[in-house]
Amino acid sequence: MKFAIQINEGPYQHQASDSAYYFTKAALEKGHEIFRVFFYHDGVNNGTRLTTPPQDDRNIVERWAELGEKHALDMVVCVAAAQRRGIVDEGEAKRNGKDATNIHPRFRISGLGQLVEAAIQSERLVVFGD
Amino acid sequence: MKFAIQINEGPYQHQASDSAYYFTKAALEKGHEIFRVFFYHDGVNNGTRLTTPPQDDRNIVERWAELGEKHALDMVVCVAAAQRRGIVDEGEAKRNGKDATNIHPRFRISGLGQLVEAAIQSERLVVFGD
Amino acid sequence: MSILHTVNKSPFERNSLESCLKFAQGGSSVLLIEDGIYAALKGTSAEGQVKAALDNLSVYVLGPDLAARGFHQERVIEGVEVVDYAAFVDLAAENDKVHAWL
Amino acid sequence: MSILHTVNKSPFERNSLESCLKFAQGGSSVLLIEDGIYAALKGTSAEGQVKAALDNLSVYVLGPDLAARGFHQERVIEGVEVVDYAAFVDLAAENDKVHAWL
Amino acid sequence: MSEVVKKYLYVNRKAPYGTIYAWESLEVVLIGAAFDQEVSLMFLDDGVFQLTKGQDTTGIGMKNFSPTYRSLGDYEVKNIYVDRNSLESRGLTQDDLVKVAWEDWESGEEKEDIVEVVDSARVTEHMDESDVIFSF
Amino acid sequence: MSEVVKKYLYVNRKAPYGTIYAWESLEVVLIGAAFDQEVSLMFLDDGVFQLTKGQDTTGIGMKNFSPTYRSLGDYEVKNIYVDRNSLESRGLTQDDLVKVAWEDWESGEEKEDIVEVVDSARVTEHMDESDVIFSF
Repeated sequence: MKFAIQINEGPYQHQASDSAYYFTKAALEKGHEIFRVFFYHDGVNNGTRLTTPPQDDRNIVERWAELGEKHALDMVVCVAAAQRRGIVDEGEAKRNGKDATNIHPRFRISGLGQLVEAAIQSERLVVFGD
Repeated sequence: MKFAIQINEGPYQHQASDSAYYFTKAALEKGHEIFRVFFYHDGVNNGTRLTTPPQDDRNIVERWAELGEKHALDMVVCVAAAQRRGIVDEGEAKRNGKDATNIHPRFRISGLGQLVEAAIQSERLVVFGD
Repeated sequence: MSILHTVNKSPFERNSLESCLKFAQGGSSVLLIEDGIYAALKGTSAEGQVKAALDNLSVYVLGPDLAARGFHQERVIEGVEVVDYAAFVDLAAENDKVHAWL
Repeated sequence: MSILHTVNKSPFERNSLESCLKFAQGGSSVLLIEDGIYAALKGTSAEGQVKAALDNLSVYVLGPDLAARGFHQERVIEGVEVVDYAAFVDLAAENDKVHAWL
Repeated sequence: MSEVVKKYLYVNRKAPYGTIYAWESLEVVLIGAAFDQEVSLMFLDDGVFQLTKGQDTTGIGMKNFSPTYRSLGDYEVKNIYVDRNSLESRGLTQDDLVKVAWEDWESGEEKEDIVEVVDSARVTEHMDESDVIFSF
Repeated sequence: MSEVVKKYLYVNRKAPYGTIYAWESLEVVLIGAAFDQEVSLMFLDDGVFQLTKGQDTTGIGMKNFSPTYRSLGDYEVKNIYVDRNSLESRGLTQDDLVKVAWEDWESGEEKEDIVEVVDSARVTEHMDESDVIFSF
């Protein structure tokens, strides 16, 4: 079955991203397809490559990146939400005159339409938030 | 009177940073002293210089930076919380092997002790959160 | 020592106002801010709780947050005082400490 | 069409479980995750609500979230089924849609 | 943009301004209009506060997004439901809420206000009939 | 590090793991020990869940910070209060909670467990007597 995953909260502050990760992993292990993981609201903060969590804790961003790499996941960060929170890729940096980027290379920034489309193309939308 | 301000949430997602800003501004206008503004938990995300909010909305980060500049505010981002969320200055980038920084120059990263000290040195601690 | 208690969440969504009113010492002050302002409105299911609290607490509501959400003085429970940010600062200064019920 | 409702907040802090149970159609499923797992415990002030819901809903609780918070099967209300993430996926697939009560 | 037509239900349970969920949820609805799905909005619990009239955010410096609700009829939104109990327990009536006009550009059919206050049973029904439920 | 001695009260009202507040609040307490203030912790509402025994986070991949509570006696924390009503309405008794031992390094005085379940009136008293209230 085809799933779309939506994550509304950033890493560490809320469990949402953790729960979504374990759900996604379990779905993949069962042979389901993940059409897209969409990061919305503060969820966009899961896409930064600049975190350095304590060594005895999980690395939420890298864990997503590895799962994404292994299963060729489409991990999309909402552009409007990202602009408000300061998640930036090369294109956004150029467009908005920013002198740095912080997006992790395994994530891509795109429009909200990608969420609506994911809900159309998938058989289930599963949302994790606060 | 001497106030310390603590902010537990990032910009835009929660009103905490907005409320803290208006409280701080009102306190300064009344001639009070702001000993320190301490950004904790997701509050550290108020210290990024990479946001590009919509043109018809307020710019939370720049607004803090301007108030800080005008009144020489000590605006401190907690280092432990910042590492989990990916808020990075030059020193942190070097220490943790990051290839970019995103801290706004008007903010500084420092330890949690700065919060405890602020509570000792100030006559009032006012906390804004979720 | 007197306390200014702040409550920033809706009484219909969370337990913070209920908890605050339960533990606030008689004579202390409660300021409703952000989504907490809904507790100040007349005719809601939380009105009884707030009216009872007025017997031994001073209750304030932040005007700018009230207006943002579409409400004004005339919808506010009698005895609850509408204040601005300057008065919020005064309340924080006049009381010995501030307790945010997050 | 059948719905899997997920509730991730404590019933003592928020109104999401209460609201979910009020609107969930008879026959649908409710899964308690994250801080929502506290609603699955015996002897709490929310127990009556959950027991009543068991009359016409299936209620599940996520085991890993339960264990993280120090609880296990023997503290869970009879009739509430402890499941793992794989079963969470199955529930999402078996029902026609998922409704997260955020 | 797509040949699949699904029934989308946006469930709004949170108050405006204290958090951004109400506003960013609305942004999804606006964007979603381009996808020609069958869109309904449901307001319950504190979500009913999103629709109050006379919102004035000048004093808190935030963008007032209340006017956007009034234009939802232009964004392919066909139904807007409000839970009666939620409204009543918050001391509100439909008079306190904005009106959302609607016009079918093809048939010319017009409605002055598509905001409909419904009973709990109807809320459950609409959830049941939808294909996808969005929550934020 | 400072000559001012204030009575610090950390108020914990949130459950662990669902959000990070419990853990990052504890980090302040640990750091605060260096400042020689008079520190008390108050657990009420869902905050009482922070102290439950037997937490095992293996299945959710998060760091189990429960053992840290047991060591608070080594971090200048003198008093740990738990609101009785909060405990009872959650079906818990003190037996469900971790024990926090305490020893005064100068006098050699020892206590097996400084976790004290108190009535509402005492909760109010402790809030009243404190100089600073931390909440997260």
